Amino acid sequence: MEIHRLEKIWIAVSLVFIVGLVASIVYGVAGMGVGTVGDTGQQLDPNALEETRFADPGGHWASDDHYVVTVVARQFLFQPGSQEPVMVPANTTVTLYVTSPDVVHGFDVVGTHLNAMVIPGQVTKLTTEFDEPKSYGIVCHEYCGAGHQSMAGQLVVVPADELPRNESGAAGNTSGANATSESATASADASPAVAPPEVSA
Amino acid sequence: MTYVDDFPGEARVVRTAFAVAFASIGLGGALGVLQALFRTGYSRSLFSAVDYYSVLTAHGVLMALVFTTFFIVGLFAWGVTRSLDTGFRDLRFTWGWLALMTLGTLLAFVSILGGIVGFIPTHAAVLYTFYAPLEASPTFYLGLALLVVGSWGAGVDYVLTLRDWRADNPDERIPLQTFMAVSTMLLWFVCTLGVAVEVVVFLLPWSLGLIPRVDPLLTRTLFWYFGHAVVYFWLLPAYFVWYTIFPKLSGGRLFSDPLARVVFVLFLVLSTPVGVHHQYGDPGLSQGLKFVQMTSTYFILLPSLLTAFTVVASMEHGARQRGGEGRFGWLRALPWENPSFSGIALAGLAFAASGFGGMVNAGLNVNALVHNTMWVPGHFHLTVGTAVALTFMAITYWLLPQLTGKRLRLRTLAAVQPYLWFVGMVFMSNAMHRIGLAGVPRRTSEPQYEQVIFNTPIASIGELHLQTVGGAFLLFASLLCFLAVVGSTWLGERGAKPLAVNGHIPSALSGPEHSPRVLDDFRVWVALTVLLLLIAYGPPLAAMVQNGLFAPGSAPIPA
Amino acid sequence: MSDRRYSRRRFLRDASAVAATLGASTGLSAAASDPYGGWFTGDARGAATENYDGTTVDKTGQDAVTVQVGAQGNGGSYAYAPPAVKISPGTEVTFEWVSNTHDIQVESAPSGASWEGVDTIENEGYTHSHTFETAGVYKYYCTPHLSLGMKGAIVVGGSGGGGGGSTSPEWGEWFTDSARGGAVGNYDGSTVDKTGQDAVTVQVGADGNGGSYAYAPPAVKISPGTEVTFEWVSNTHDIQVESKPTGSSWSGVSSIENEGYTHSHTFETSGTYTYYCTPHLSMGMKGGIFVTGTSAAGGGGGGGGVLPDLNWWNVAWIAGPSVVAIPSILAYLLWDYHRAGAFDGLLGRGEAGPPPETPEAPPATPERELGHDEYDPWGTATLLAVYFVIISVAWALMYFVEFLGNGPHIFG
Amino acid sequence: MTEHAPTPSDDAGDGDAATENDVWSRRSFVRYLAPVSIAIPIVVETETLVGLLQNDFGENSAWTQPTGVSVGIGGDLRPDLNTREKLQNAALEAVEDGRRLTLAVAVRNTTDAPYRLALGAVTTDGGETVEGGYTTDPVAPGETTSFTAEYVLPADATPASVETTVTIGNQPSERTVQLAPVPTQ
Repeated sequence: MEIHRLEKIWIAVSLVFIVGLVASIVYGVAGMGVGTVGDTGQQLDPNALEETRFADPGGHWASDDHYVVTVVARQFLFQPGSQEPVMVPANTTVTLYVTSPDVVHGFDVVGTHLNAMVIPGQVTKLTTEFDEPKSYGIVCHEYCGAGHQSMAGQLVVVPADELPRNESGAAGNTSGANATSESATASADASPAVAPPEVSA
Repeated sequence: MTYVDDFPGEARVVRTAFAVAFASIGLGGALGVLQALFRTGYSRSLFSAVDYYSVLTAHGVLMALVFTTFFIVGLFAWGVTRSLDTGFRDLRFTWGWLALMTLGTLLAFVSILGGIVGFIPTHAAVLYTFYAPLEASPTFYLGLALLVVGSWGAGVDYVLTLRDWRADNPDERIPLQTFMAVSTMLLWFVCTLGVAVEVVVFLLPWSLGLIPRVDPLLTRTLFWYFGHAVVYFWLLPAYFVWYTIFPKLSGGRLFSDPLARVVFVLFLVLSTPVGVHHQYGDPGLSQGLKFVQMTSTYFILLPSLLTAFTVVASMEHGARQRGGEGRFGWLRALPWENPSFSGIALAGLAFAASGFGGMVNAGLNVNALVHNTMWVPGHFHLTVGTAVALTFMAITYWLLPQLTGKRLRLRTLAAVQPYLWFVGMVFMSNAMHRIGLAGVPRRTSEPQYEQVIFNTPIASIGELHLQTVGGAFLLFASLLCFLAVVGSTWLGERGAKPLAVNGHIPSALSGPEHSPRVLDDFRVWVALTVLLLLIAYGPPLAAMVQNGLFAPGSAPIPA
Repeated sequence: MSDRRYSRRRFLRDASAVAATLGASTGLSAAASDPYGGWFTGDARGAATENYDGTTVDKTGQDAVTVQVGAQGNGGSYAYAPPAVKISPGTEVTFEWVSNTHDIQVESAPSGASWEGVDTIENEGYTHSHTFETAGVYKYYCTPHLSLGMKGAIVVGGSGGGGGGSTSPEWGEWFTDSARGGAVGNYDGSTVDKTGQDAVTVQVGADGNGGSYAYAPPAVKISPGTEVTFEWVSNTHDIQVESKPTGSSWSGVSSIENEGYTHSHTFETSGTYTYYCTPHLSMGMKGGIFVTGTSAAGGGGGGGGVLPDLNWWNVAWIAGPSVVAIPSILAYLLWDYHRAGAFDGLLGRGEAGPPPETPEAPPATPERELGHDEYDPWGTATLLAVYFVIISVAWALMYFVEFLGNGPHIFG
Repeated sequence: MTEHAPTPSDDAGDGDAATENDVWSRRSFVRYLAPVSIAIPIVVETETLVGLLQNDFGENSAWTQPTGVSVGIGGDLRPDLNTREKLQNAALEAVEDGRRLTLAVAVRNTTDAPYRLALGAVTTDGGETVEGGYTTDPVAPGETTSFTAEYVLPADATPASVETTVTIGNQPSERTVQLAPVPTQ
């Protein structure tokens, strides 16, 4: 089978291009630590969220330099997010845990690259850091039923000292009971890259 | 001799398949324009924001599943019988699977219609990806299952006809068109296993209430096992046209037959173990798995880049045989006034542009820039909406006269139609890409929120909406032209004037005899495909099934 | 034998089929004047409530009333049943949840009422009851399903007092003496209907309430987008806004003005506006403007700010050509059908015959034959080289600048 | 465009003269349509590329603008104008007859005309309107100023929005701005 020499050159150029593409992705993931949603290994029963960390969605300080927010995406609103914005501190590592009790939703913080799916029975974990106070819109970008077009909310980044740190005080925007009932809160998360050894209830 | 005189029975089968295809693109196109008007806010009185999702499901199913599948089985039926120069073994079996496919389509369409009109008791506003736990009526799933099983019948028909032909010609190489048709159908058998298991084992009993729960992540992964390979099931028939007919239309011969076979084998082997690149944003799938499938996704670029070289080289060969000179001067010598030629050339150009969009989508982390935003519809309206659909329309102008024995009518309208489609798609798709970069979500009837602002970098949201609607109008006008030409040709008078087209296809510049014989041995390639699938999909599916086939499960939520 | 004559009947049938596909099933927008000030229509917050058919279930006299939360309606289990109910003061209303993820947010309640609804999302089986004492109109909605029209209203019958002007759903007790400033003399219980007119005038300081201390007409109903002009016809009056729908920008006239002064404002947000004159409030110088129904200037679209800022240049070069293309295609089609004998049946022409063999066109012979060895696709190589450069540059820009260079990322 | 010798292209081979002249001469008509149709995407894509580059490398790029409607501490009260009205701080503290809301705002006049910012009434979650606010005296072009506006809200009310009026030259522009939740001291 003889291939025209111009064709051989083109095959070589194509292979170099493909390897170059894969290399730039590897640089992004390994070099700059910019990845995507992974497998947190936690599965939960979507119909029994009250026994999990999502019983009382909201934000709290997991340690002095790590803020954790749990969000429930349910048919046609984010809790917190729609009725009152998700509050996160600036210049601090923030981890968002999102799940859904009913159907597949999308969780896209418009204007950032936080873009992931929310699937009943799974826990979506997004770790990031916001560098300046600003308010972002949150949009569900996966069709989830009749009210999908109105499912949106807000995420507001505030200076870190705005969010009270004491465990007993009403943390940020924990709606309802203020004592964080998080029994399964992990130990202090050393670095964002290491997934905290969460034990789901 | 014209095809319709050689194989009248087979010609009628192909005509019927094309008729269903053109009916569904006609209806699907009309729904598409209504959606564009609704989404951009120009007219919100046609249907409610909730009905929009049933219209979107109808548009998706009619265009992406019905129009493509029917045209493909028709095109391959013509390709196989023409290149093997023999009819099907038993036309009753052929009419059988075509009837099954049509029944499935009607069942699915009526189920979707039920969501809009009151008197039909079904609902299926679940879009054409029908993710659980949103649940449609059982008739919707049954309809899709029948459509797929019917198309399996078509594959079996081609393979049996090839086996008969090889029994009579043991040492001859498989003719190129049959090689391409059979390898595409083998890919179709392998990839539809995923959606068949999802629908028959999980969703159908689940929507009938026989099983209480299904695991949304498992059904979703099974769908995307099928979801990416189906885009190659749509693309390879377009490559079939580009490789075997387009060189002749440009006045030349195919540059290399062996390379075409290598490309189709690469697609057969690599198409299915890449589906997870649609699930980068999904929880529950490890980043390692996503990275492996991303690498094999990028390697699928290779056969497409090879196709670019071979097809453009064949076009240049034709131009030079028509007297074209110089480094680029030959481009002017090409028959731009022939709609079969111009449609395919413009489709190729659109596909080259959409290739870049595909690279951005396929990146593990850069996908977060565009996932589920309007960028994605912008991308696939260029790939399946133009590269495949415009190729199918263009080749109809060349094929329909041979199938009906009637001369093509309204040839000026036909000559304009591809350009109208191409320009309309450039406007609509460019607007979709730009509005997607600003973060506007797809699959949303009214993307205007009280709490969210979208900052588009160049034009305002209003201008992008206007550009989208302008493009949609041009596309619909072009669709009307196409249906007008096809309709009036079909109703024209047979045999009055000699055809303006010629069915002969010249041999390739470097023929199949130069290529190794193993290329024609499909058993080897299917075995390799199955091996790659076990590596790519074995571990994740096993992990999901570990904690129970249906856990963590969700009950159906009717949509 | 294919039927050559393209009969007129078939042509009409095809045309009507296309028209039917494009036919619009325009939704009925209940523009009839309704007592809840448009609360159940799409003009107020959220979508129109489909399961509200205009009637208010009268349960006055019963001391226990139940309202279902999450009943079937509005495209799923997203409705309060009954949506509108009239009860007498002192009735205990029990809300029963019959499906999941609903709450009750109070949109508006008469001043002095103590009902706060249910602030948390509850599921099937949850109940909430409240005894309604204060008379007036209570409007409430469900946060997650507001956009589907899940809204409700409770009207508590007028209490004994409040002479001179009865409680009406639009104004509540504003014109009665149980509201600030006492009963309004020149309010006879009727609301002057001025919907559909572009300009409406209200006199400030007309005679009434024992002198020139009245707004005339005191209660007027207009469509959204109407401009109301207030004309001072006597001295020392102002306009203080008592209540207005959220999002409205009207701020009245805060300074005392004299005869001849005029103030005009275009009312966009639908709902109830109530205002009074500070010096003459105690005499009952009060007024109300009620904005509802489809706006005079054409049907209101969906969310505001939807229609783009159309400048003619934009419309011309995009929508223009396609609108020209479609009719010209249809005209060409008709002309060619006629030439093809489509209407011969009408004109009595046309003949029949067996389909002869159809010869193909002769294969086109190329100008010159190019074999495999004489042909090197340099043109193709150059085109692909250009393409390669373009996608490489585009990839570098998109990946390293647009993506990595911007905004918070997901740490993987 | 040299008029190409009419070589027998695949489709033009029909000798039937009757149909040839009744349609416009397809070859010349389409020869102009082909270059135009290919030029259009090149123009549109170049404009997109230039726009994206301006957006990335120019100042106040679209990617840095807020996409949430409500304004929090550090946010700009009027992102729709290109002057700067930064909400430096917002605090609620309990006082004897309710809760005092203080809004600290820093203003920079980037226009070339005198500029005034007036904070009007605050609307609480319950819908009541609380009067008060602050009106700056005219700020010369390029100058900055800052002020603190105070409101006394009922005991359990939280602020939902504040009315702002920016007057540039003599052009007032009114807008009600949604406030992100204000932390309580």
